[in-house]
Amino acid sequence: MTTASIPVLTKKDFQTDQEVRWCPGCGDYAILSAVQSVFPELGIPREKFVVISGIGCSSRFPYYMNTFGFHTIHGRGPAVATGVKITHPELEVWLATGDGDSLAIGGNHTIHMLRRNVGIKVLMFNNKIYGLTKGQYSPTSEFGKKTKSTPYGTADRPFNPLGLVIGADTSFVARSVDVFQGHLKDTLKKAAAHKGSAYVEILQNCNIFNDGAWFELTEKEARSEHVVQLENGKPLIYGKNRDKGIRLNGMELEVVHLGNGNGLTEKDILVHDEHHPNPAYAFLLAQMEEKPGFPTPIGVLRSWDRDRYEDVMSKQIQDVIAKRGPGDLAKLLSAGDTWEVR
Amino acid sequence: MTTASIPVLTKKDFQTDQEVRWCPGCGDYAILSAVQSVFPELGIPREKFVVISGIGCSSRFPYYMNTFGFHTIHGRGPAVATGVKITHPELEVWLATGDGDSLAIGGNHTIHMLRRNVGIKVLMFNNKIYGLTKGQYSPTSEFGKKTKSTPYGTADRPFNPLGLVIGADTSFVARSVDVFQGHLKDTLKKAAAHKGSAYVEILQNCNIFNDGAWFELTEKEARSEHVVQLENGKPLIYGKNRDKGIRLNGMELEVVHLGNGNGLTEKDILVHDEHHPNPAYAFLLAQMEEKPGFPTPIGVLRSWDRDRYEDVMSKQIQDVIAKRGPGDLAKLLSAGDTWEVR
Amino acid sequence: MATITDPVVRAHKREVIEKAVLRFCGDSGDGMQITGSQFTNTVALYGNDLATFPDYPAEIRAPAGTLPGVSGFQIQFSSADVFTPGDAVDVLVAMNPAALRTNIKDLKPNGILIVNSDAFTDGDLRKADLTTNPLEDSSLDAYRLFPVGLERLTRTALQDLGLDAKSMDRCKNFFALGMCYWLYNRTMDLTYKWIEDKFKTKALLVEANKLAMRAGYNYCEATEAFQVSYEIPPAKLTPGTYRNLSGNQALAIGFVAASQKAGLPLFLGSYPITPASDILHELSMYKNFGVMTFQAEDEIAAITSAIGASYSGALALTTTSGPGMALKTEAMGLAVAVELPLVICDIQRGGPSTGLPTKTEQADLLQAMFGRNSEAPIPILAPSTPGDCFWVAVEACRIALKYMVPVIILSDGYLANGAEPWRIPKIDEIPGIKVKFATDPNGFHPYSRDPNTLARPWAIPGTLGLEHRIGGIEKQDVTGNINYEPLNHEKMVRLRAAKVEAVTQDIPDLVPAGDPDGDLLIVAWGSTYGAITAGMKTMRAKGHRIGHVHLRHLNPMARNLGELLGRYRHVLVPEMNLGQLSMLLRAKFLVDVQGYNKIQGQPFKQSEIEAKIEEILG
Amino acid sequence: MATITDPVVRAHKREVIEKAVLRFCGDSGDGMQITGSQFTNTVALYGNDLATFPDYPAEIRAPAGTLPGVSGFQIQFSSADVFTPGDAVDVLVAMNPAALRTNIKDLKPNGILIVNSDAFTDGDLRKADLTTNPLEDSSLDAYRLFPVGLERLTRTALQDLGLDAKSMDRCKNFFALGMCYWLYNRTMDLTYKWIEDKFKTKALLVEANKLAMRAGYNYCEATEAFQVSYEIPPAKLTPGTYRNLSGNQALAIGFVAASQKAGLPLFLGSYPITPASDILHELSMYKNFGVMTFQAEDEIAAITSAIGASYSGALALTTTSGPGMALKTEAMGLAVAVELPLVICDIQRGGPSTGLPTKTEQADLLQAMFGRNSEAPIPILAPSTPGDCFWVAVEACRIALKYMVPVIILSDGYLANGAEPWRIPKIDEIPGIKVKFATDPNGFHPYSRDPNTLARPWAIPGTLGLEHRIGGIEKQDVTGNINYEPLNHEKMVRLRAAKVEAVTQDIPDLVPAGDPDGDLLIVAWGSTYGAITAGMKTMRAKGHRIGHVHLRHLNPMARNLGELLGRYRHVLVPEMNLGQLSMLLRAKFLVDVQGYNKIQGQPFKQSEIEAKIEEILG
Ligand SMILES: Cc1ncc(C[n+]2csc(CCOP(=O)(O)OP(=O)(O)O)c2C)c(N)n1
Ligand SMILES: Cc1ncc(C[n+]2csc(CCOP(=O)(O)OP(=O)(O)O)c2C)c(N)n1
Ligand code: SF4
Ligand code: SF4
Ligand SMILES: [Mg+2]
Ligand SMILES: [Mg+2]
Repeated sequence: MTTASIPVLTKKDFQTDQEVRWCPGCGDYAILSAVQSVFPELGIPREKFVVISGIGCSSRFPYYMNTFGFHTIHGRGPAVATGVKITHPELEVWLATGDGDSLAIGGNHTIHMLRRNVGIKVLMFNNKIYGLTKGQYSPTSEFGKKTKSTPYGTADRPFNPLGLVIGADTSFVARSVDVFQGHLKDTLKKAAAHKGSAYVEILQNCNIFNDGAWFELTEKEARSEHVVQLENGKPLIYGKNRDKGIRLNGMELEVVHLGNGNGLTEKDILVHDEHHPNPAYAFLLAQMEEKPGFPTPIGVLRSWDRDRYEDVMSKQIQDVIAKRGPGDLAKLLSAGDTWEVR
Repeated sequence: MTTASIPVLTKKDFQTDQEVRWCPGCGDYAILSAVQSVFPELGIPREKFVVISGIGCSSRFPYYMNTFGFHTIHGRGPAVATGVKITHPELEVWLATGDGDSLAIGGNHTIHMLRRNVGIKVLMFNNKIYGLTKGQYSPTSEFGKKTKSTPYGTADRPFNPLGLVIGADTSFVARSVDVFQGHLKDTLKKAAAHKGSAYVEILQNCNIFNDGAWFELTEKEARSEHVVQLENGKPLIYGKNRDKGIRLNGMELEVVHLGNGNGLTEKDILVHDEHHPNPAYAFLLAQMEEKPGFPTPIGVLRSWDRDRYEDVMSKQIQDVIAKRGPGDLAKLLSAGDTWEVR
Repeated sequence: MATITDPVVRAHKREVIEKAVLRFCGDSGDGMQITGSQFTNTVALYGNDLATFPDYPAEIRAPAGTLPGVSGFQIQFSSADVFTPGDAVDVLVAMNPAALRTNIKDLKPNGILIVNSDAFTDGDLRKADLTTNPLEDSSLDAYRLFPVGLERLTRTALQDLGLDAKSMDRCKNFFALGMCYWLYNRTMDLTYKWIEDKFKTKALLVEANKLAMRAGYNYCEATEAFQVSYEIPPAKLTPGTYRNLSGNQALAIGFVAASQKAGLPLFLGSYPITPASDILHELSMYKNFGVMTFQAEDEIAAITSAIGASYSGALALTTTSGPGMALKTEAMGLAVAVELPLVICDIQRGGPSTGLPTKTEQADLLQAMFGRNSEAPIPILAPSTPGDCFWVAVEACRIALKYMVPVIILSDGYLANGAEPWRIPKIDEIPGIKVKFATDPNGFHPYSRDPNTLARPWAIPGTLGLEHRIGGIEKQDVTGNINYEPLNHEKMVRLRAAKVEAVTQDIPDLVPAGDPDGDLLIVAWGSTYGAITAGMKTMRAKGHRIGHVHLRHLNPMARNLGELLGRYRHVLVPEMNLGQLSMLLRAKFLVDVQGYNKIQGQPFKQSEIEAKIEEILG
Repeated sequence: MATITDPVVRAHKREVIEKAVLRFCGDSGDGMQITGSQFTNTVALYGNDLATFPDYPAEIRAPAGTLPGVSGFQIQFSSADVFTPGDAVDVLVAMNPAALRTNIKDLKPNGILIVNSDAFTDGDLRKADLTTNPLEDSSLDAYRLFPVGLERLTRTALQDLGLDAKSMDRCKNFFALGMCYWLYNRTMDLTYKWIEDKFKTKALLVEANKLAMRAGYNYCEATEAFQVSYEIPPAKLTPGTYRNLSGNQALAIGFVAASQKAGLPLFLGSYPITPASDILHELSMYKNFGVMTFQAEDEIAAITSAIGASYSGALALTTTSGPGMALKTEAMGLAVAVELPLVICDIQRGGPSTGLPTKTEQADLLQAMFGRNSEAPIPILAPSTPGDCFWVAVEACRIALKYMVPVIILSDGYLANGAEPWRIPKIDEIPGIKVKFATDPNGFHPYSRDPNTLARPWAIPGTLGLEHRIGGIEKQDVTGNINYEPLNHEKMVRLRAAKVEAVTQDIPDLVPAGDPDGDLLIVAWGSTYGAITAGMKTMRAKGHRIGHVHLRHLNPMARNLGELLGRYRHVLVPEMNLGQLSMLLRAKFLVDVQGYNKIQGQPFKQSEIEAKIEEILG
């Protein structure tokens, strides 16, 4: 174990000499800063970090992280990362990706990586737009959105990204926001602590092509009315005066008001259980943002331990070696029926 | 409307002169026969049917259907079908695919087609194996399964196919079984009646490379103990003596016994609502097959009406034409600033 | 709102010249592309011939003031024919030190250099890795330097509008534009109009930008900064109505034209990628032409959805660039196997892999020829100028529909974004496109063939009695049934090849520009057309006997090409790749052609072509 | 359980002959592939040289008894060298009318024809589209026909075992096998052994199959059906230990050998596809060699996961066939751009598109050369025989690791499934592979280069102090930083090409087989080796001066090839495509090579090569 003596690392240790090439005001800066301040706190030697990405503004991320980095091709980051993780399960592999990179061209690799539970931490920068290609709609753009490629509005409903990945049985699912630095760092640390795949949707503002996409959630005034923070074991209460809560009624969630004489109190409110054994629970939470009048949940929706693909695979190898001994090339070459020619 | 005078069609009208090239005993025969007997009952002229597929044993389907048919390339059926449906929304487009074709290489096209709610009816032949390539594991093969490509067992958990497509917000989701002809035909008719995308998982036996994959469900004796039929508005009761039921308890489902003195009766049992507005309900049902001791639900899990991609798109076109009149080529060519040279 | 009128033009020295090359350069945020295209439209409308070259970084916005952040727009305009945006620049407008540093090398000795002197603080210099201030050291002595405080002057001009400093500074490019309008005696009306509807909702910005531009104009007028202004008379172009058109626009309207001529709905399946995305943007606006644009989840879905559309009777199209092209190759093979019409546009960019997304290159020719499993031949066309893109789009559709084959169009980033005056054709100048769907069940066979074109019938779903099955597995000729027989396979492979070869019957013999025989034949394709035409002109003037054939049809090639190659002592093939067309010509004709291969993400310069010819002919 | 011993061989006429060609054919369900490989192993162990050719339909099982359902297995074995499975057949075993009908044309006049006469009911005939019974009409008079009631006889032999009819009939192929063992005087021991562990859990089946085979043997012995049996003495092969090996097996163990030699773990990222899947199956069994096999969700994930594995220090590999190859092209470009070692196996099959999945072809050469966006050169190797696959696998890994490049191996369905006796090399006959990871941070640059190979350092994640970034965007040489400068791009493009060219230093000069100069040089590659070698032999015997060079290295090519081409009057290039190597040779050397192009999903026959040579040399 190299972790024996870890040099004390600081944020600066994770910054590179490359000038950051994002638009002034882009939400990506905040995410970069959060990651650069969380990594040193993880107690992992810097050389163990690998940051992989696809293509997109968000995918420029690795160039600005002073770790091992691989800026691959559009949508294929999850597969490249899987190859890295299988070969070296001990590495700390993070994937920076966008709503287009991860959910359009990369959708299949994403859900398969998550299904396999490869121990990769995904940062999905969701700005609901294709930034790098200058403003076409993405699989998370709202229905009817007018963009460069849809001057008359889109004709398709967006994915619910967290709903989709829960459908793929993702073992850790969370959401945070670029400008909520504290919450973001917190969430990243929880993702880092999780053994298997972690999918973190980060709501990010593209101030050039989709400015204000998350205004409702980030704008100081409205914020507390439109966001509910999920904290394990705590009730889903929100509102400037914490006077609103989410109640489970049969298979439906409902927003209720507290202490306005309707007799409802905190104990009527749904208490969050991020370890709920049934993914349907997290799935239900993921549906909230779609429902008018509901706040958007941020924090950890699901955290569930199950075998990691790379571990099962290396165990298979170790077991076979233990049982049959390490492979002998000479034996392999002369396997099966052989005969002598003199 | 061409439907004005529909010739009365019979099963024979949908059979081709090509000899069917599946292994003797393959479950695909039963599915073919069911489809060939349902199509004539839909009151749609034969020339309006288009059957599209990818690659796989299951994808040979179009060759045996005397309709318009397109055997495309591996995994791309959904995209080809989308092109057809957008161009001619009035056509009746069906997609024959396998667990590999639809969920491995074709996973991304599948979830995007379903998200867009293109009016295509998907028949997903789930035999939990790659048949045509002679027996490698598929994304639906059970964890640890030994196959040609995994002699020491698989290292990854399978998709829950219906969970995945519900995660993609599929508007119609159902399951049936190759050998349950009556139920299968019924389910196909319901799929046909649905306006938007319909995803029907058909449990199919590959008697050569994965024989008995669904034995528990199909075998005469055990059948009624391991299958629960979903019928809209009816309680989830099953068992040879209909003495078992599914009860909703908070966010969890539980199997309960009826009339064995525990005081539980039919009214304690969950009543199926295929039109439940919240997809989390169907998602919960989809989780059942995973849970030990639970029966596998067959029938329609979800049926929910929403706009079809192709309709929104053609409406956009009609609206613009209505507003601006049909395009005038001469005007288009000389659009913008022009000048004369003499 | 203050009414704006052009100042009365005071008497000052005016020189009439033939042509000029002007380049705006600055930060990605300085609006150089807008400034450039405004100037372009104005000179176009005035009647000059012109060519433009926008050049910008791959990042949306690299950090302000840095070298990678520099964006440029160059235009050559003239009273004579223009073939290129020009090698060296007569007037350079530089908005900051980084722009100055990266562009100054292209300014002609004694050329006019307008610099925004407000952007030369030590901080600005540092961002451009400059240690001394070029405005002060003597590094710019070779030029006619005009340092202008663009920010200061603009703010003064706008002071009464009550805008914040940032917004005022955003108008400074219009101040510079105004100066250039003065310098070349151009009216500002067109840009006034543009500003008005661009900002229609924001009256204040309308006024601000107009004022800034006018201030720039008046600044020259008042200060007489330049002792002289220039006049470039209109060019003698073929009579007709003209518009200014970029390559991607030309492709887009070309496809609409083809769909109208063929009487088929147009379907575009596409996934955004630089520099092809604009075609998608453009076509998505033409809903009243019944155009269906489908933004797919990836390039594979883009092309396969187009194949589905083609199968059901649409004029189907997919657009992309190199990396996306690579992803479409398996599906192209399917289109070849099922013999359906399809047009595939590859707007080439620098590679390999992600490469240089915003730079131009011609290195996808061999991918287009051979980038598919097994023998899957596809006709290939290449436009030579932005305006030519229109005609190539129509021709590609015509061939696809006539022969029932996929067709590839190879454009590139330089054509896509470059613009030129384009004579608007009369509708009947555009070739008609005949399409006949199969309708008669009698003796219908999905793979029966037209004797001339070898095309199979197009029998679309919904046609009574024509139910049939197609697919990517090898099939029996005529019936289309699955078939693995050895001789049938060979027959089908050769049929698919013969079908593509049959296109030669539609290809006119090549007629060399310049001399019909002699010292040197230049064979080329695509966007190198302008530089070669211009370069050849000068070299012929020097008495060399030079011919030039520019291949619009790359596969198959014109029948008489082999014969032409024999008529000259040397054959030169300039390409922005490592010699791809050269290889095809050598293999086909066994002629020792010389490649001239520049692969820098930049188009050839006229002077480079001239030097190369000089080198060969001495 | 009845103990089984071979019958005492009664005196009967035995003829010693040099070689024989035997073909089993029947329904996909009749177990012809098993029967064939059993016979092969027995013959191999006896010491004959041999070559085999399995040929089966794409469907798992087409309907029993139909023409498309026919599956065949052919073997040529001899006391002399064997180069091909043989053109015409000496002994044909046909299990049903469909098999008889599709295979009879290959049986030599007066050849031995063993037919399962129990399978000739009217129903069976109809399934084979036969109107009359060939056993009764005189259509088979030209052959020595032996109608044998295989079902009846087998059932009789097994009657005491209490098996149902269906199970008994399933043993009939072993009855036929037993007959062939008698016919060629071979021991059945090996097959006994095989049956025992194949059915170990099912004692009854063990006995049944053994009995059936023995019954077949005894049937000949008793009935003296054939007046004569044949003996083919062992071949004089290079001394050593031999095993029988198919091309796909050879690739698999070749890669394991390379990983052991290089001291690197082997990673295979793959998606199943015919005829490449067996490599995945084979490697997935070698866990005790630390082999990691990742069955990806598609071909793109397969290659990109391999690129990730290579990035982190594994010997990375991806295997596929044509359609999958097409899907990997974008990722290959990435591997070229990031300069990481990677081996890509394309087991070619008939195309285009899905084409003929189980048939062989050589039509992916140009895809391998050019099927990527922009200039992305990759070294290409091709094995010439099943056994050679082992050596090519090792060589491909060596080059990939030495030059830090992706390398493509082009095998094909014929090599993949065909088998030959293979001399097992001593471990030290296998070239060592040196690999050095970068470890020293001092002066480390991700794109610094080794002067001889131009390879960049391999600095894998986890290495202290070597943190760095790579990617597909164009980069500055040495530093690897993103860079869009024109001259840097040209430099990098030429560097990547020079790196591949540098491989020539490892390629030995070609030495033609046959004559070093003269009338005709045959240049070829891949699985055509055997037919050409055999054909050339006969034609040289007729006095023609013929040379043959078989290219293992297709890109780059051996240094002396150009010079060789000049030494012969004619150059012939036989290929199972429309002339792909021909094109490369014509372009590179401007030599008018003649292509001989067969594209039928079937390998060349020796006689075809002979006829072609005859045609050229008269
Ligand atoms: C194969 C391929 N197709 C398309 C592109 C063009 N492209 C680059 S990034 C991108 C989408 C970016 O959107 P997103 O992933 O949301 O990232 P963002 O820029 O918004 O952060 C596209 C379409 C490409 N580089 N490669
Ligand atoms: C691009 C490509 N990759 C791989 C293959 C090989 N292949 C054909 S079918 C198939 C999987 C079939 O499995 P499934 O979809 O479950 O169909 P089934 O045969 O089981 O009905 C594969 C891997 C192919 N034909 N094309
Ligand atoms: S385009 Fe949008 S996402 Fe990209 S860098 Fe600029 S602001 Fe950020
Ligand atoms: S292999 Fe399996 S799925 Fe394929 S046809 Fe045979 S039984 Fe059916
Ligand atoms: Mg985005
Ligand atoms: Mg399957």
